Amino acid sequence: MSDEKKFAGYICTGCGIGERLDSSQLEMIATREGKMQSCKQHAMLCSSEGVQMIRDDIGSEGASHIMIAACSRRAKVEAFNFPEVAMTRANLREGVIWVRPDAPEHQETTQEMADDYIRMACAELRSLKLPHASGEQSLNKTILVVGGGITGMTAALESAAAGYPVHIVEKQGALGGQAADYAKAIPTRSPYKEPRDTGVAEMIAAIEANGLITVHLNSTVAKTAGAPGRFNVDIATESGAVSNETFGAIIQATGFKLYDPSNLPQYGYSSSPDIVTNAELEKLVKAADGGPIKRPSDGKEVKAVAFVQNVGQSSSEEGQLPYHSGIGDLIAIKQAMYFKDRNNDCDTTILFNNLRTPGAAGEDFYRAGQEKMITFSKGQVSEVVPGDSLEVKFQDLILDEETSMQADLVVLDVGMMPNSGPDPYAVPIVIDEKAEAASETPRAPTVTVDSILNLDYRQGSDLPHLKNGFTDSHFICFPYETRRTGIYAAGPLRRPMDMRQAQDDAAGAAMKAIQAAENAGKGMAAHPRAGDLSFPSFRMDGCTQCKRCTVECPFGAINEDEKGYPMFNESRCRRCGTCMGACPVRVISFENYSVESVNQQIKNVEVPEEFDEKPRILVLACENDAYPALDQAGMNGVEINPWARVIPVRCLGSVSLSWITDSLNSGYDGIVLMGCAKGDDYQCHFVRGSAMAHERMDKVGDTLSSLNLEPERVVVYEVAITDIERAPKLINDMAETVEKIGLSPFKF
Amino acid sequence: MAKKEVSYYPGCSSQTGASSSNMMRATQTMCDELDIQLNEIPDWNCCGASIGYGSGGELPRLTLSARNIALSEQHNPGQEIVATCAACWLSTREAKERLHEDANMFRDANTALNEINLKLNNQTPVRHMVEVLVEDIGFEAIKAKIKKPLQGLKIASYVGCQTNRPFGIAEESFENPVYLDHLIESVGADSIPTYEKKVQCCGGALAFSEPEKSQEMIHGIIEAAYDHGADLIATPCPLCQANVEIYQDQINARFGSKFNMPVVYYSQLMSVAFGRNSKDSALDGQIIRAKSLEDIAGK
Amino acid sequence: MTEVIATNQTILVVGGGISGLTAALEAAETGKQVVLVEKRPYVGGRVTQLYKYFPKLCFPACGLEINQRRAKMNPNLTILTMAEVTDIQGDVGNYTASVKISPRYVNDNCTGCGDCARAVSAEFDDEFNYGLGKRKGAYLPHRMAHPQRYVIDPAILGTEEAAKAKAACKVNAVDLEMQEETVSFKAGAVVWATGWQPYDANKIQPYGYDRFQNVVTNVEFERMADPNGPTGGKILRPSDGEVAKNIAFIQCAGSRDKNHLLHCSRICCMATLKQTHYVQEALGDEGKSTIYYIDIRAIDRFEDFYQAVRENPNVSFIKSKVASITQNRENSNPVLNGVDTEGYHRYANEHDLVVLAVGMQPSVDKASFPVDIVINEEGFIEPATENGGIFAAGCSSDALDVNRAVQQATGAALRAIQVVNRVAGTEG
Amino acid sequence: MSDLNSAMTERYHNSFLREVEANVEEGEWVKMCMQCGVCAGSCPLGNAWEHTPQKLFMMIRAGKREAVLSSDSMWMCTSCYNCIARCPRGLPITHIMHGLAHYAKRLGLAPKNQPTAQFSQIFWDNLMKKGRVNELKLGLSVYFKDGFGQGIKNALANKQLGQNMMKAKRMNAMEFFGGHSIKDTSGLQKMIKKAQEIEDAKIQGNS
Repeated sequence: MSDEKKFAGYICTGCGIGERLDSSQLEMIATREGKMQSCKQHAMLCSSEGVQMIRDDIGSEGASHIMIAACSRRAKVEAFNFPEVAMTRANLREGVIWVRPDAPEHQETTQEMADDYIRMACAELRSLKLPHASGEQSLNKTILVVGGGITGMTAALESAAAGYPVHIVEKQGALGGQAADYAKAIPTRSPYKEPRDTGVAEMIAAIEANGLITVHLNSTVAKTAGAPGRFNVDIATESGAVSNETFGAIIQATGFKLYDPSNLPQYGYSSSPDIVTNAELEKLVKAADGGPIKRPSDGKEVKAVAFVQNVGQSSSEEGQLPYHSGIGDLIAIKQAMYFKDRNNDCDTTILFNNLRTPGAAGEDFYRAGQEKMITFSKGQVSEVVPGDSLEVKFQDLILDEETSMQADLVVLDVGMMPNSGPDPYAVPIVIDEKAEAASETPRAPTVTVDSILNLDYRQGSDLPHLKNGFTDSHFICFPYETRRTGIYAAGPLRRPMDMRQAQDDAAGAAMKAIQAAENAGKGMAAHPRAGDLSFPSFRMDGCTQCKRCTVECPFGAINEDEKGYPMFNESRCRRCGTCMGACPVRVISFENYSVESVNQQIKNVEVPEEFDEKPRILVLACENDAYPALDQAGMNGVEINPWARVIPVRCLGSVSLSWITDSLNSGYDGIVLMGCAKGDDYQCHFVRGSAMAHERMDKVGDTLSSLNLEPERVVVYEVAITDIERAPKLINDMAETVEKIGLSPFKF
Repeated sequence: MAKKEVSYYPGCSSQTGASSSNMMRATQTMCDELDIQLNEIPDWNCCGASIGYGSGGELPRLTLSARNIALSEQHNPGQEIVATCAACWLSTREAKERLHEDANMFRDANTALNEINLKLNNQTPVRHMVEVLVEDIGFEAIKAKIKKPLQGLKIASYVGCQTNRPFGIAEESFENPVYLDHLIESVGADSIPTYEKKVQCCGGALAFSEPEKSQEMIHGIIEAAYDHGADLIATPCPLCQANVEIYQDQINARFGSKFNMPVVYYSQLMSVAFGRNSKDSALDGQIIRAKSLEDIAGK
Repeated sequence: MTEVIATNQTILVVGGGISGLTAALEAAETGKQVVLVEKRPYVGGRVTQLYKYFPKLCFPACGLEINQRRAKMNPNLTILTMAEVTDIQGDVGNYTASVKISPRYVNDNCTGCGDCARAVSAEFDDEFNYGLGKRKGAYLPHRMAHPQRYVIDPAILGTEEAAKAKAACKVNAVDLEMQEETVSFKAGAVVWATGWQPYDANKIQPYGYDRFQNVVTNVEFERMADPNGPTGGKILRPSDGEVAKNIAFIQCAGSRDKNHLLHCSRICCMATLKQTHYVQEALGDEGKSTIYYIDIRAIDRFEDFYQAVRENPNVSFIKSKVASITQNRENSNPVLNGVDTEGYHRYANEHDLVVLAVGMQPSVDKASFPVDIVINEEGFIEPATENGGIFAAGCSSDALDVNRAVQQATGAALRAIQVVNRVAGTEG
Repeated sequence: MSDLNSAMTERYHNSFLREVEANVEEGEWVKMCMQCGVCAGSCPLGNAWEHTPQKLFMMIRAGKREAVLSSDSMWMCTSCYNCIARCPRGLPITHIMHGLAHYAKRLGLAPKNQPTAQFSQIFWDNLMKKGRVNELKLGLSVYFKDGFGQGIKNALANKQLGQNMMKAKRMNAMEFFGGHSIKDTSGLQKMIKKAQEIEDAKIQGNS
């Protein structure tokens, strides 16, 4: 294909478009105003003949840029799939005829809508290039696993089983992590009745025997630089030696720590050696080596043991965990079985509040525990009194009385806390405009724990936390989407979990890591714009080193060089365009999405003169949620005001303020921005995009007042994909507002 | 239809002059019509009912039933044991299952039976008469026999407890069994599908020892039948029948109600519908006369 | 005739719910060839019928949009809808699957314009809304259905109605001659993701779901709470259409019960806690929720969600498995009978509406798996090496919430990739 | 039996639970209760129970031997089997209640003058005599269980009932003299005696 651009337009007249609209007029607009070198109509463009017609034009006529005026860009995607050319779509079906009443008095305005969408699609097309990967990417398929516990070992074995080389970096002198100290594990295979072997020894042996796996013991990650496909990692050993390795992707499996019950005096943890945590009991049992379990104080065989559940967990009190490890009751059942299996006469009592034994495995194991005569009591423990025989005082919630029992040993169920490293956003990163000079070095958030990954990133050294230190994804549907592309968390640092879950989780994280490495090698974006080859570039000569892009990038993808210029990292980038929206001097753009490509659409809308009394409302709608909501409104026949012109944007975060000022300057009467929910329960697919847009738009008031315009003319909304009635209403509300306050004075 | 022979366990209250002797009579009539031959288990004994537990331990009670099963196996070989009394059926079937599951119990029971030179094989199915009707005979066959449909009668089906739980009839719901409604409809009467006291307990044996508590429950059973416009209550269970019927005077005195609700057996409904007279249908055994049934029987 | 191009390096994904879709997409986005087989006419499975997700109270449609876009864009993924795997033969790295494809009577000419639906007047219970509403005999199963292709209900076949649908279609998409067909193709590995179904509430006889109109299930409640659902998001009593204000939630309706499902379904506690938010959202302080439970099993990290609900004065908790429901004849109010076991308080509580938190039952009956596979007592697929190249994803493996199902499905995708990579290694 | 009566139980330890397992009908099920309370809510005489079945199970696990065995709660069981039908764990609750009642009575811990306990004794004695229950004598024994005076009162109060039954031929005054009987009464008594001996030996052996 030659580099020559050839523009071809196609207008579908099916689905009622031909009946409702003057398609010859549309064709004329496409060729005359839109500068399409050719424009064809088809009665059913998505049919195989229609698609073949386009294909032929691409193949034999050399069409390089095509404009399809038909249904929504969300419809018939598989039919209109021409990856070899640049393409835009004018939404005449869902966006025009389905949201307008089919009546003669509406004909004129409906046609005007369609006319404008043709103009916009043509204008956008003229400013697009077919995206190509930058060429900076490289394919390194080696996976780095940080942490050599159950999760890390599983991640390594699973990756290697798929044929990928792996390095494990483990801080301790041996693999195995916490589970290495366990006597047994909760059963993972039906019938879920007996504790099982932890499998740690077998896993270590499998790793040692696996030629694809390299293990670094007594080692930590001293520095991580680069991006997926080319992570450059310094591995430091205890001795001080540092080796440097390159990796395609990283899995962080650094596990958990246990809550320290010393702060809760009622449990007497510090006052008796016979009051132990569940983890300490494992060691005690392991030390017994199959023999009777003896209590620490005097080595007497334990004849009665009480398990105090839910210690310092699921609590709203200061210094305790607001969440729950979820598996403490299963652990207690397993541990009670240690005693019962050795000596059935040993009395084992579990004092719980809500017995958490979920799933098939959980409930089976609970019954198995009962069968072994473990006593379960819904009891609220108030105090453990130390002594030769320990007294556990509690409220029996079923018998509704204060009571107590005696035990030789008391086991406290303490919660799991993620070992996740410092949160980069523990202190929000802000740009202090006035102290710009002073902020040459990025402000590190206050860290109270040692970094684990030591990322050489603009936005902090480790994976961002979600809540309570967990690095879990915020997305229900996309549990692995961390905010650091190519770095995936697995195991209890994401959320509390048992070994079976951790192993499944490790496999999932390995899947994502492998995928990230593979796609980085091809220059393709990761989720949610998977496969996107477009990539932000910036014009250095225009850059003012303001650092907005490096700070606002939700994925920490952009570093800064010594002079404060942004350094984009293609394979860390998720292509949301938040940097583009952040840039005050408009130097950042994508080949297929730019300040210009949207600006051209805005400019090519025909803004009628004031006396026509036909206002124009610009709607910038997030393509992920708001735009589909408007599409569905069309399917439902919900009306949208004919003054509105909707432009889908990748994320509200990509909205450039210049689009707002330019459209106001060119006589638009109102602007509606629609993005996803922000805040703690954000639904923005790019995490911070919508929030950034809201913040930026807070300042748009200044622009409006400098133009002497009413502030109501620009509104920003959080719109969900389900807002099928509401989204059109918000647009229609703006039409009413404009009617109330009058047309913009900036009409020509 | 070939004649069906069963090993019949009538139970104490079915004996002449006993509280459900009327059921016995109607059952006999019904079985005559349906060609079911009832071969009584010779020298059967009391099952212990659901009150024997206080003094009789588990093994003695199981042994009581074991004796009946063993006698049946000896004298009526190859025939299923069929009972008409809920407690008899339940005790016998429970004993059979318990002795089947627990080898030690089975051994001990046989040791006791050995005292009288009996031996339990425990291979005999223990069934309720309504199972025979529903599963073996079938509603269609019953319908085919109807000579005098009980048209216009609205009948509350009161299944009670032990015919229903824990074994149930034809794997029906414990909460809302419908076989009795189907039987009522099969004889041409109207059932009350929403009758909510269908499986309410009448107090059982505690009607004797805890009359106040039991009569409160019975009151609810009858009241709901009235609320639904029932002409009659029909039941498969002798103790239910007795408890719901015979205390109505006392209940009226206690609750100020004016109940006078006939309570009959399914077998009585069927006997009348099959064209048999009041006497064969044991309608003279009612304490509260079932006038509407007598009228049909007398036609 | 449907043609499926597949080899021993192809991954077959059975079931197109959130787990199957995820496994298919993750593998396809890693460059693997994937065939996804889905029984319904659309992908997305049961999450499409949920109003919101816990704990974020965000909309499942939002993630569905992204996943569907991923599916539309990915050339490595073939989706067969209205299709069921009837047989799998062979061994790891070399399976042959037989797939039965039911006729949709609409071919891929369909533009989703809706002319056929407008032409047809026959209505049927809308399965998408669990029969709470009606749909036409020619229908798009739901607004975001992917593929965006209408379906002709076989019930109108051979009637005037079918002829009307065909006549209305301007693009020749209605094909009433379409026949059921069976295709078979190769696969190196299989991801089994047939998910779950709500436990049949009719079987929980003491709760009278089959007898009392104002007893509904939690999945039905999702549709009732959805503003785009059959009641427009109003929580209405089925008996009289009045707004239900005093709502009871019964936990473990069918779960943790040897008479029904032996297992704990894990998600129902969180689902109910979420649904109390629906009540609060719809009715404010006028809406009261009462949760009857055995143990509240809020899922680990989400315990704070539970605590927040506990602090809502409009929500109360009673530790009790409700014994039975009776009905007040006067007003059709369900009356819940039972004992609060914390301290022994007997109750007979009248509510406007009862929501049964029915449990998750594996979709495929233990006996009817088309392939020999290790299944546990509860009907879930065990993580067994004997399963060869067949890997369970999501709720086929255990009762899981969406988040965990997706997590587990992602891992299952890798295990399938391991197999096809080994095949590729030997086949070159 | 005295050793059983004075058995030491420690709270929340297994001693009493083990005793129940060994000596009470279906007692091995007690440990399987998960305290859902469905039995408690299903009992038709629920109001009359001081301790519901599920609570009794918890009390057994908590070692409250005296409180459990001297309770009159299990004597309220009407044998309706609702609890068994609904128990999600499949506990044979009705039988456990019968078993507990019987065990308490055997140990002499059952509450004195508990009407159902008395009735149960009368019933058993009645059936043991002839192998079949004599309803007339059973009724009279119940009326006269608290002495002659109270018996006359009870009989008068139920006079109408009795007359009704006689009229319907569902009660027969002749039953007072002899009445229905099995043929082999002595055999039956011998058999039951043997069964009792076996059971006594088992319980004695457990203590």
